Amino acid sequence: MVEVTLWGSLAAAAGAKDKLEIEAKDIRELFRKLAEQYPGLEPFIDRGIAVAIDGVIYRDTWSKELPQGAEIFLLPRLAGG
Amino acid sequence: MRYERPHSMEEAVGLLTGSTGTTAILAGGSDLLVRMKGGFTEPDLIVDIKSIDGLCDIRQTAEGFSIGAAVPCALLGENEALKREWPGVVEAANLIGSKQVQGRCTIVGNLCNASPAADSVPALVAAGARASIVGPAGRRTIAVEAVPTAPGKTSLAKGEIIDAILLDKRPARSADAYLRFIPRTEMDIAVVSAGVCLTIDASGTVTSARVALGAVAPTVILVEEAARILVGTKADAATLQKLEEACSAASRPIDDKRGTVAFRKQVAGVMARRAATIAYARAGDR
Amino acid sequence: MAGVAVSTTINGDDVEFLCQPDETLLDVLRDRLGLTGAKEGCGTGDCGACSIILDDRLVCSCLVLGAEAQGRRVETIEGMAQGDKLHPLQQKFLEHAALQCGICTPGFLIAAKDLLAKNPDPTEEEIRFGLAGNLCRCTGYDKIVRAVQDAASVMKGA
Amino acid sequence: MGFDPRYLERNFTSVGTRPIRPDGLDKVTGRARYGADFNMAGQLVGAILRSPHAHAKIRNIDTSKAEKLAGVKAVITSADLPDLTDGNSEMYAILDNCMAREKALYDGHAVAAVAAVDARTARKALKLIEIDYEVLPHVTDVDEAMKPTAPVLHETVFTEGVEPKPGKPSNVAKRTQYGHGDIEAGFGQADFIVERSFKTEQTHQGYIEPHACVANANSDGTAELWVCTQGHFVYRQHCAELLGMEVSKLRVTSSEIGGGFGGKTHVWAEPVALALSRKAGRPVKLVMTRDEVFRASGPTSATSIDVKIGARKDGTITAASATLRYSCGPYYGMWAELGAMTAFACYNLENVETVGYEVLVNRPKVAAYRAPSAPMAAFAVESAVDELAKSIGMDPVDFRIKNAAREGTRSSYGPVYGPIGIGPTLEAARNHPHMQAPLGKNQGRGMACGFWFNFGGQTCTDLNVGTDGSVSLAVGTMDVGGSRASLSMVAAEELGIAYEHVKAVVADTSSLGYNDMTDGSRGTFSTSLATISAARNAIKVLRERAAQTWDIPVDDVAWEKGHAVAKGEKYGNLPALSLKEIAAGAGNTGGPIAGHSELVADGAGVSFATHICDIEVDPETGATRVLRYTVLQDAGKAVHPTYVEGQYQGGAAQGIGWALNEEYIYGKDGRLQNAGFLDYRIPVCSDLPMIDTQILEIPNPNHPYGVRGVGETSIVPPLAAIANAVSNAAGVRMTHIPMSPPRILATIKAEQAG
Repeated sequence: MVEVTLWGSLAAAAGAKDKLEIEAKDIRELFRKLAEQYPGLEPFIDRGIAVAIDGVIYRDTWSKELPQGAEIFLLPRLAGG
Repeated sequence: MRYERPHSMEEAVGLLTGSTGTTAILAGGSDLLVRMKGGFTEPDLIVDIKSIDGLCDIRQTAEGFSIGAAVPCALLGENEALKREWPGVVEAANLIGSKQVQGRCTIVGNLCNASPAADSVPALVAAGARASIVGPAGRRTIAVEAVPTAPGKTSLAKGEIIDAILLDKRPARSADAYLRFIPRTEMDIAVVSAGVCLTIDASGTVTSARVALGAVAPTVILVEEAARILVGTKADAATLQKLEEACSAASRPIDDKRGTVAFRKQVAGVMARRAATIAYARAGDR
Repeated sequence: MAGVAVSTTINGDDVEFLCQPDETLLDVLRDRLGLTGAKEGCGTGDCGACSIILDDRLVCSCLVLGAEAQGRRVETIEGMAQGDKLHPLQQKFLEHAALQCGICTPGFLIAAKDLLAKNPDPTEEEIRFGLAGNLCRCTGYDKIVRAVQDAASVMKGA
Repeated sequence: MGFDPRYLERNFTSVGTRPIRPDGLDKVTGRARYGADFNMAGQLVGAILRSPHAHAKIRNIDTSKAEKLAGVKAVITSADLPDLTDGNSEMYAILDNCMAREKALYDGHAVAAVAAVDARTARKALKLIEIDYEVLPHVTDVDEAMKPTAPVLHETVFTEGVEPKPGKPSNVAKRTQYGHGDIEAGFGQADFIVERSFKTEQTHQGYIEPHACVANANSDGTAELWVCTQGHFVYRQHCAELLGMEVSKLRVTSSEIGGGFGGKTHVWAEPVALALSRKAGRPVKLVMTRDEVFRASGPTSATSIDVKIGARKDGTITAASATLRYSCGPYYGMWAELGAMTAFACYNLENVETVGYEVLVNRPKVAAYRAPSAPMAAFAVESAVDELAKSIGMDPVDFRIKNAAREGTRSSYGPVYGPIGIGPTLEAARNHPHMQAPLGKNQGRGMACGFWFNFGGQTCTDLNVGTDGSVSLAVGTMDVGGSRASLSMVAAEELGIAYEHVKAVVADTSSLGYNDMTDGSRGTFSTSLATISAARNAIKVLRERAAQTWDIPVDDVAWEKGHAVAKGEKYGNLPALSLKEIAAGAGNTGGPIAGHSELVADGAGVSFATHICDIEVDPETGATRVLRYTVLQDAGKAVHPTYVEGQYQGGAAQGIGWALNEEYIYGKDGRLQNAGFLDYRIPVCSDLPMIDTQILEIPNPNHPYGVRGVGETSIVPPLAAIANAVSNAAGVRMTHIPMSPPRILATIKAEQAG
């Protein structure tokens, strides 16, 4: 079980919850279960979500493991110049 | 489209007179080619005047200077005699565009492009310069301020070509200066500009003056009120303050992408005051 | 529209070409003669990327007609190195990393060469104003100015 | 690959040196080939017809006269680029931007295109295309566009992110919110509060090279594209999707790129060139004019931002909030959201809230511009921070140091920071001689901080060892500013050979696996990770070959300083085998030697910078002069310090231009008035002083050498640093960027008038 923190707009889409408890071992599983449990998040996942694990932002590594006790924060997938 | 390179003024005038379509005179091309590139003009005939004898020369005569219509502005800055006599005119001409543009652009082109913001024109107007014109009816000479009549328009008739700009020989203790305001340090068109030419007597009192402003009206304006304020003074602070106010008051600018009415009015006065200060100091040194 | 036949000298070689009367020298160099070192950044004389030297004068080749090259001498970036020996400016631009994307580099090199030919010992301010007709969006000009300063000192010593 | 602390002890041999770049010679001799420098036999010239209206319904397009003109080989409209985007709104926006469908949405929007035998014929053909427009009311200003009375661009846009869902369409595409804590409680604890509104005008990336490509589409479904781009794999993806092609049948070769800064991260005219080529059956070259570049590519957002910050007397910020409105052009973007995320990222805040609004206007589609959206937010926040420090009576650097984020701080955008560099750059600024230098009359000093995320992404690299032991490195991230040098250095470092023996090239899309584009400051970060990995894979092969040569177990072979070395006493007599020797024998030990790497380079470290500048203001004209400028930024580890400095200086210069003079100016008719370098005033050489740099190296824990991205952060602080300097020089607070002379003079006059 990991605790996931959502950014403001995502929290609104999850029914005004900014923290969720999810049983997930990696980012892939996290996204799958989020979509199952919170259908409102699906468009956000389609558009792209990045996961910050202890402050390090992962945009694409869906195989990244979610360590117990780590701070896991969801962010929109960003663009750069 | 036709490109012609005549070798005499007669030939050039003949080409222009004989053409039925749109014609363009090519000297430096720094305005013409930009207009062609932008699709604003598509001349049927381009007459390149650079091969005409004498048009690429600066001549010093007993009456003063004659600057050929095809002389690139860079050459003005390299002519020590001209720089000494007419520093304001030369500094204005040398502010047009970049070094690259300097190698091509001409003061006659700058004048005939008839932009109210042309750099060399206020300096030429202040200097009392004249344009020598050759056309089908022969030669005539007019004051430079009579050439542009409105933005993009001149008083030249079909077939007429300016072959030279004439600057008189200077009296003693006489000098000119030109300043413009641009947002960057280079490469901009003047937001406002001022040319001042004045003569002082042995005591330092101004005996005659001409003050011209650019980019504050459809054409460059000669501010006679400003000249009257200067004459009879030693260009002291109070006089310069009055000059500044007169120039601001005389300005009738517009709001556009380069500046606002309020900005132009105010800075026109500042530029005129500063140019007058420089011209006065220069006159004293001569 | 009738073509104009032009005989000229480019980087010391005699060259003949046929161009349209409204065709710029830049287009002739790039499209007819394969000399693509001069770049078109604006086509209006505002960026300097197409700088060449025409009869010892620095000009924007986008503001010169191809027809005007008749009987004149044209120098482009392609003629700057002597064989495999780089001009000191070229060498110093490399050493100082005075280029990032490099699109403005040919224009800067030509403009700097003209500057040093007329003023072999320029101050920083003279370099900056001398090169003000060439836009660079990558470097902030710092390393370009340093490269020109360094090249000037090398060339004076030579 | 995490940071390897042994590198702190180790003496790098290549990394940290300053060699000449591998592509340098071609660039100083004019031989380097950019987008417009390539030609194909039989190529046609493409040209695009663009809308003269800011907002107009396209009732009909008649191309018949143009088609009949001699020399015209193809004329296309949106009908030739049908919508294949299958509900993907991002791709639809790119498609509609390439060629307008029902409506022209801005001055310069493409509406038709031709391919002809030469440029003159193409231009003539454009004039023969007849378009029946129904001109609609338009809106170009971000605040105006938000008003309920504003003309609505799309009847289908209802503001996302608000509850309840709005019943009426509007130009506000989305609302987003970030932050934590309780700002009302926080402001309640404040002794001082600064509250101000700011505006910034739209700017363009201003790359000197206009967009250019040569497209050749064949009737068998294959195609080639030569193009200047920041990401040729991304361009391939876009073009294939929009044209219904198989990705692998489209080969995209990236030319040298003459600047991008975010503006060459998605397609503009390339699908049009391919569609023209497909229709004409001949190659088509399409090069934008400068006017087209300004009217129809780039720019960044115009913004309107409100900031409120409160602090206690002791200088502790108790609460901070901001509302950020960013223009997106006619299509939805995440520009305000990026502003909302980055606005307060430099600070350690208990109570913070930012709200962003994405606003649609009749201006060109906004593209990323170097740390997109961060500079405007930083301008507003850092101006208010300076003002707040002043009202408390604290030195602005000390005030920032007191409130700076550090390891363990919860960032304003959510996650908790690891080791970061904001504190050290501020300390370095405080100790920098620039801070103590005397100032003259009408001169002022300003400073400001900035933050950017930095990205990694998908990356693929091939490292091939030649038979002579030289190494070629094929990378897939475009080199925008010297990365071929830095990546060659990294390969040399890992292999233990000299930099001169490595040659890096950017491979085309048929020669290497997919790579994300060079954006988000990722080029050297991501591709160095892949290069290190590829080199280590090659070293594994090299060790195996040496083991084979010696007939000993591979585990007994180590790789040291470019040589295979047999470990242990028992191999005492075996002389080390150099890479060159192993390469020479490769044919008999198993064939070519190579190392490959495919990875997702996540874990780019966030980046911070502090800038200091001195400005002189002429109080009579509002003219400004930049007297001195210093950039202090964390690079993690500078691979090629000269090019790191170059990134710092270049970003600062772009920021200075933005702060002082650059802006899109629209007329009442909704048309862009300054679509050229004459009146869109980017800094020229004589506008700037030398730009001093100080590189800090706080290792990124997610890179073996500690490398962080360095490309973008340097554009974030300048707007605010200069605004603060102008404020200190002229005694007026500037709230509108650019601080052009008329704006400064008007502000001074208003202040004098009281």
